[in-house]
Amino acid sequence: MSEPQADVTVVKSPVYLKYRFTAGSAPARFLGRLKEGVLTGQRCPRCSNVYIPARGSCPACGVPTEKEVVLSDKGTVQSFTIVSIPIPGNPIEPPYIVANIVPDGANISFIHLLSECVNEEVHIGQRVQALWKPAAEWGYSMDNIRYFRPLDEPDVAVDRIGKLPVTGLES
Amino acid sequence: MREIAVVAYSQSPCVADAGATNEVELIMPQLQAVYSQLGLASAQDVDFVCSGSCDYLQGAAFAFVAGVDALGAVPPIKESHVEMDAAWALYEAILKIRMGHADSALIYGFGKSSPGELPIVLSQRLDPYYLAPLWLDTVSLAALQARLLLEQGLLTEHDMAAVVARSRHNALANPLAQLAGEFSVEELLAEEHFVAPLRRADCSPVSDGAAAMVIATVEQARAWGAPYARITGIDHRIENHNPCLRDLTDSVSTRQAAAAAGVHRGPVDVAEVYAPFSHQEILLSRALELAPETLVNPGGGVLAGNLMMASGLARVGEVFRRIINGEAGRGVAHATSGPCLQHNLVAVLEGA
Amino acid sequence: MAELAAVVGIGQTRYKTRRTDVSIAGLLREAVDRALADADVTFDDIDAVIIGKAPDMFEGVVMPESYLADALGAMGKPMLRVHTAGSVGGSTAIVAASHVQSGTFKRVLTVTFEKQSESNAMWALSTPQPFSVHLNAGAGGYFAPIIREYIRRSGAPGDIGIKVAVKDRRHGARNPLAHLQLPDITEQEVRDSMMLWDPLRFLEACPSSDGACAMVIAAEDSITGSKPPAWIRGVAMRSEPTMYAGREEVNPQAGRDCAADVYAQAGITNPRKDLDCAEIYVPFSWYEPMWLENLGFAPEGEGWKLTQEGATSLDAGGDIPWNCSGGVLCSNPIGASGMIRFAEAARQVRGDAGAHQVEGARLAMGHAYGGGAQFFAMWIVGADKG
Amino acid sequence: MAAAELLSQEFELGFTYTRSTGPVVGKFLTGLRDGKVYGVRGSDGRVLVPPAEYDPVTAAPLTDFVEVGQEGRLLSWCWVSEPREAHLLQQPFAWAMVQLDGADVPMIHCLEAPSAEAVTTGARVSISWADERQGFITDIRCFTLLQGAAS
Repeated sequence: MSEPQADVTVVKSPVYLKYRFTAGSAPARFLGRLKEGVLTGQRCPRCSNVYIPARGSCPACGVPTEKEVVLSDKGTVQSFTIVSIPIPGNPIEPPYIVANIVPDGANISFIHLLSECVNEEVHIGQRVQALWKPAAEWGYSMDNIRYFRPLDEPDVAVDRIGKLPVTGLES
Repeated sequence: MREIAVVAYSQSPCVADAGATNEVELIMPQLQAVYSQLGLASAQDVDFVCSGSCDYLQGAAFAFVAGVDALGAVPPIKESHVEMDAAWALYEAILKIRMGHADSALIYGFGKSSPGELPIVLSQRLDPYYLAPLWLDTVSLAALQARLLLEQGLLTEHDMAAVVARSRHNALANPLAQLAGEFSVEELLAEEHFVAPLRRADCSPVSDGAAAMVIATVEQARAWGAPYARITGIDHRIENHNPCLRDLTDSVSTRQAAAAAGVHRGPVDVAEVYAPFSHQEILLSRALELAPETLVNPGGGVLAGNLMMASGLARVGEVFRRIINGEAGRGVAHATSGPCLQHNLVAVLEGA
Repeated sequence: MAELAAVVGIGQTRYKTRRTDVSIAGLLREAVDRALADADVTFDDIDAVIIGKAPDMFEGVVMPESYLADALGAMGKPMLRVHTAGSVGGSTAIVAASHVQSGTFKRVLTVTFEKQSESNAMWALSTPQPFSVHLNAGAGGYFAPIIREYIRRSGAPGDIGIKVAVKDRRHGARNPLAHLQLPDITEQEVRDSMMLWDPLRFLEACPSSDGACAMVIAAEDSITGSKPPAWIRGVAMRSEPTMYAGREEVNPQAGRDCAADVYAQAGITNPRKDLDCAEIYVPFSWYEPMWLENLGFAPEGEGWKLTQEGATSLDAGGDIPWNCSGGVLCSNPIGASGMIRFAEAARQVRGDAGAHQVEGARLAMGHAYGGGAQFFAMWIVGADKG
Repeated sequence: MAAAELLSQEFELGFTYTRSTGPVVGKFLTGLRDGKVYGVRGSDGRVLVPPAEYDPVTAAPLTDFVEVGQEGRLLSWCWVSEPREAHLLQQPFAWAMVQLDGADVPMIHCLEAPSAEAVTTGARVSISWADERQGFITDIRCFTLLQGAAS
C-alpha cells in the first residue's frame, strides 16, 4: 500500500485557445509600408493631426482617417524610462531605455527602445533617429527599427515636441 | 419613471469573416449611421455611451478600449462597458437615464468572432473545474438540450426544420443577413446531422459585425424630431449556471423577465427572439407566451446571422425598425447570454 | 432627480499574493457574506447583483459572471457584469448604485474581484497578439515616462515618491486586510529597493493580489444594519482615448472633468477643505502628487508639497489623509482595487474604519482609474444625506 | 495608395492556470483521484453531482457530502461525428448527461460508443477511469455503455 496522498487543493488547468488574427486595414497599410522601411502616419480630415501607427480613426474626433503621410525616421524624445527588468519574449538585457518618441511629421508618440547613449544623459526634448535592421530582415514589424539613437542636433523646446514638420528642425 | 425611447439604430451586415477590419473599423460606420439618422456630429452629442463586447472572442485583453477610439471622446465623455451582449449595455444606459444623469445615450456592441473557434471559446465560459476542462462546446450543449425537447415530445425535428426554413426565407428580405434562401422542410431534414440531433442549419452561423443604437427620453426624442419607439418595459434574469441544474426544456428566466417587462399587458405584433439554435426559438416563443399571430423573427433572426455581443441589441433594434416603419404597433425583443439560455433579457417596445 | 441611495454593507477578503484555500467563487463569497452580514440582510433581500472584474484572462474563465451566478445568489434576479479596465471596481459600484438611484430596485449586491494568482499579471495584461505595433514594457514601462514628465514640469524633489510609498505602507499596517504589512518600512529601504522603471522603484509599485470586495447598496426607505449608512452624494465617470494628439497625459482632462462633476453633485468647492479624507487609486507612488493636482486638492505643480508636508498622512496628522487603508500600494486585486477605494471611503464616513479611521470623518471620496489613465470613476459618500 | 495586404497570422492565447479548489471542488477531485465519486446534498434534499459549492436554490454553502455510484442512466446525449481539436476524444463520441446511481441530477461528460446507433436515452453507462488519476475532472476518461442493461 502506498502512503495516503494529501487532499487535492490545487489543480493545473491548461486553457489554450487558437486564433487567426487579421490586422485591420489601417494597421495593415502601416505595416506594409514599414516592411519597405518607411514610417507612415494618417492625417485626420477634421483636426489635421497626424497619427502613428494609424488605427483607422482619429481617436479625438472619431472620424475615419485615410490620408497617408510619410514621416521621418528622425524624432524627438517626449519622455522615457530606464527599465531594469526584462520584457517577456524580448532578448534585450536590462537596463535599457524605453522612450516615447514623436517622429517628425507626426503629432503623437510611440514607444520604442533608445540605445547607443549614456542612460543618465537621456533627456526630454532630445533628438533621435531610427537605426534600422538590414533591409533583408524587414518584416511587418516595428522591430525593423532595432532602436533609436541620439542625433547631434539641438534639443526641441518642450512646447514644440509633437509639432515638428516632417522636415524636422530644418524648417 | 422617465419614459425612454429608441430613436436610432444601425447594424452592419453579418459576415463570416470581416477580414482586415479591426474593432474601430467595424464600429465606426454604425456610429456614423445612427448619428446621421439624428443629425448628430459625434458621441459628444449624447449624454452617455455604453458598449458590450468580449475580449475572448478575438483573444485580446481590453478589446473594448480600442472601441473608444471610434467615439471622438475629446473632450472626455461619460462612458461605460459591459462584458456582455450590448443589450445589457442598453439596460445600463436606461438606468442612467432613469436616474436623471443623462437624457440620451449611445449604445453599441461589436464582435469579431471569426479569429477563434467560437463554440470552443465559449466552452470556457462554463465552470472552470467541472465543465470547462472538458471543452464542452456550445453546439454540443445545445444538442443535449434539443434531444431533451425531442424525446419529451415537446417538439419534432420537423418543427426545428420549419423554424430554419422560415428564417432562411425571411432573410431573403434582409440585406444584412448572412444566410438566406428558399428551403423546404424536407430538404433541410435530408441534410446529415452535424451534432445529432442538430443539423448545421439548426445552428446560427458565426458572424462578425457591430450594431449601434441611440436612446433618449421621449422629450429629447421629440426635440430631435426623429421617429421613435418607446421602451415600455425591460427586465432580465439569470438562472443556475450548471445546465444540469435547470429545466432545459423551459426558460424560467425568460418567463420571469417577460412578466416583469409587461409582455402580456397587450398584444405582441412582432417578436425578435435571440435563439442561436432552432429548437430554442420554439422554446423561447413558448416561454414568452407569444400568440400564434405574432410575427417571430421576421428578418430571419440570429439563425440568419449572429453578431455575438451585438445580436441582443440588434433584436431590440429590429423591433424598433418594424415599429417606426409602421409594420408593428407593439413588439417584444429578447436577448440571451450564458450557456444554454442561462440569462435572458426581455424588452417591450411600443409606437409613439 | 436621482433617488437617494446609501452603502449599508461592506465586506472584503484579506488580500494576499495567493489565496490557495478557496475557489474563485469561494473568494467572492468571503467578501459577499461579510457585506450581507454587515448590512444585516440575506440573499433574499437582494434585488439584483452587479459584478465587475478586469480582463477575463486573469483567471481564464470567459465571462465568469455566468459561472458565479449561483455563488452570488443571483438566481431569478438581474445580474450585470461591468468591465472598464482598471477603473472597473469604481465603475461597478457606480453602475450598482444606478440600479437604486434610478428607482428601479431597493437593494442590490455588488462585488468585484481578481484572483491574479491563477495566472500571471504581466501575462494577463498584455497577452500576445501578432502584428502589435507597440513595444510592451509592462504597466510601469507605460506610466514611468509620464511620471518623469510630471517631475520635470513640477520640479518636485526626487524623494516624493519614496515618501508616498512609506506613508501608504504605514497606513496599511493599520489595516489587517492589507496585503503588504510593512509597519517598519523606512525611506532608506524604499530608496535602496531595485529601480524597476526609472524613476519607479520596486517598493514604489503596487503588489499583485488575490481578493474581493463587496457592498450592499440600498434605497433611502430600505436601510438596514446597525451601522450608519454611507450616503452616496455624487457619482461620475469619464473616458477619453488612450492616445490622441496633444493629450495631457500627466494631468488627464478626463480626471479633471470627472472630479468637477462629482464635486458639483456633492456641493464641494474646495476638495482639500470640504473632504475629510480620500481613497485614491495610486498604484505607483508618484500618482499621489499627480492626482492631488488632477483632482484639485492642490494647484497644478504643487501636489508634491502636500505629500512633503504630510498633509496626506494619517500618521503625521495631515488635514486631508489619502489612502488610510494603505491603498493600491498595499493591496491590488486589480478588478477589485477601485471598489476597495469606494468601500474604504464609505467605511470612513460610517465611522467603521478601525485603526485607520480618520476621526470624525463626514465626507470622503473614492476614486479609480484605468487603461492608460483614461477611464475614471469617482464617488463622494457622506455621513449626512446632504 | 496601395491596397492593404491581408496580414493574417495564427496565434495561441493560453496559460496553464493554477486553480485552488476550495473544500467542495477539492473533495470531489480528491475523490476522483481515489476512484470515488462524491456528490453533495442540497437544501431540497437532492444529491448534486458533481457537488455544487453553493446551493442552487438558496446559495447556502454546501458540505453534506454523499458518495454515489459509478454507474448511471443516460438522460440525454448528442453525437459528435467530427470531434473538434480541443475535444478529449478524437474518435466520434457522444456528449452525455448521466444521472449516476444515488444522484438526483445528471452530470455531463463524454460517452465512448461505437456509433450513434449504439446509444439510446435511458441506457446504463459506467465511468471509465483514466489510467493515471491526478485529481482533475479528466480522471473520468469518459463514460462507456453497459451491455444489455437499458433501464
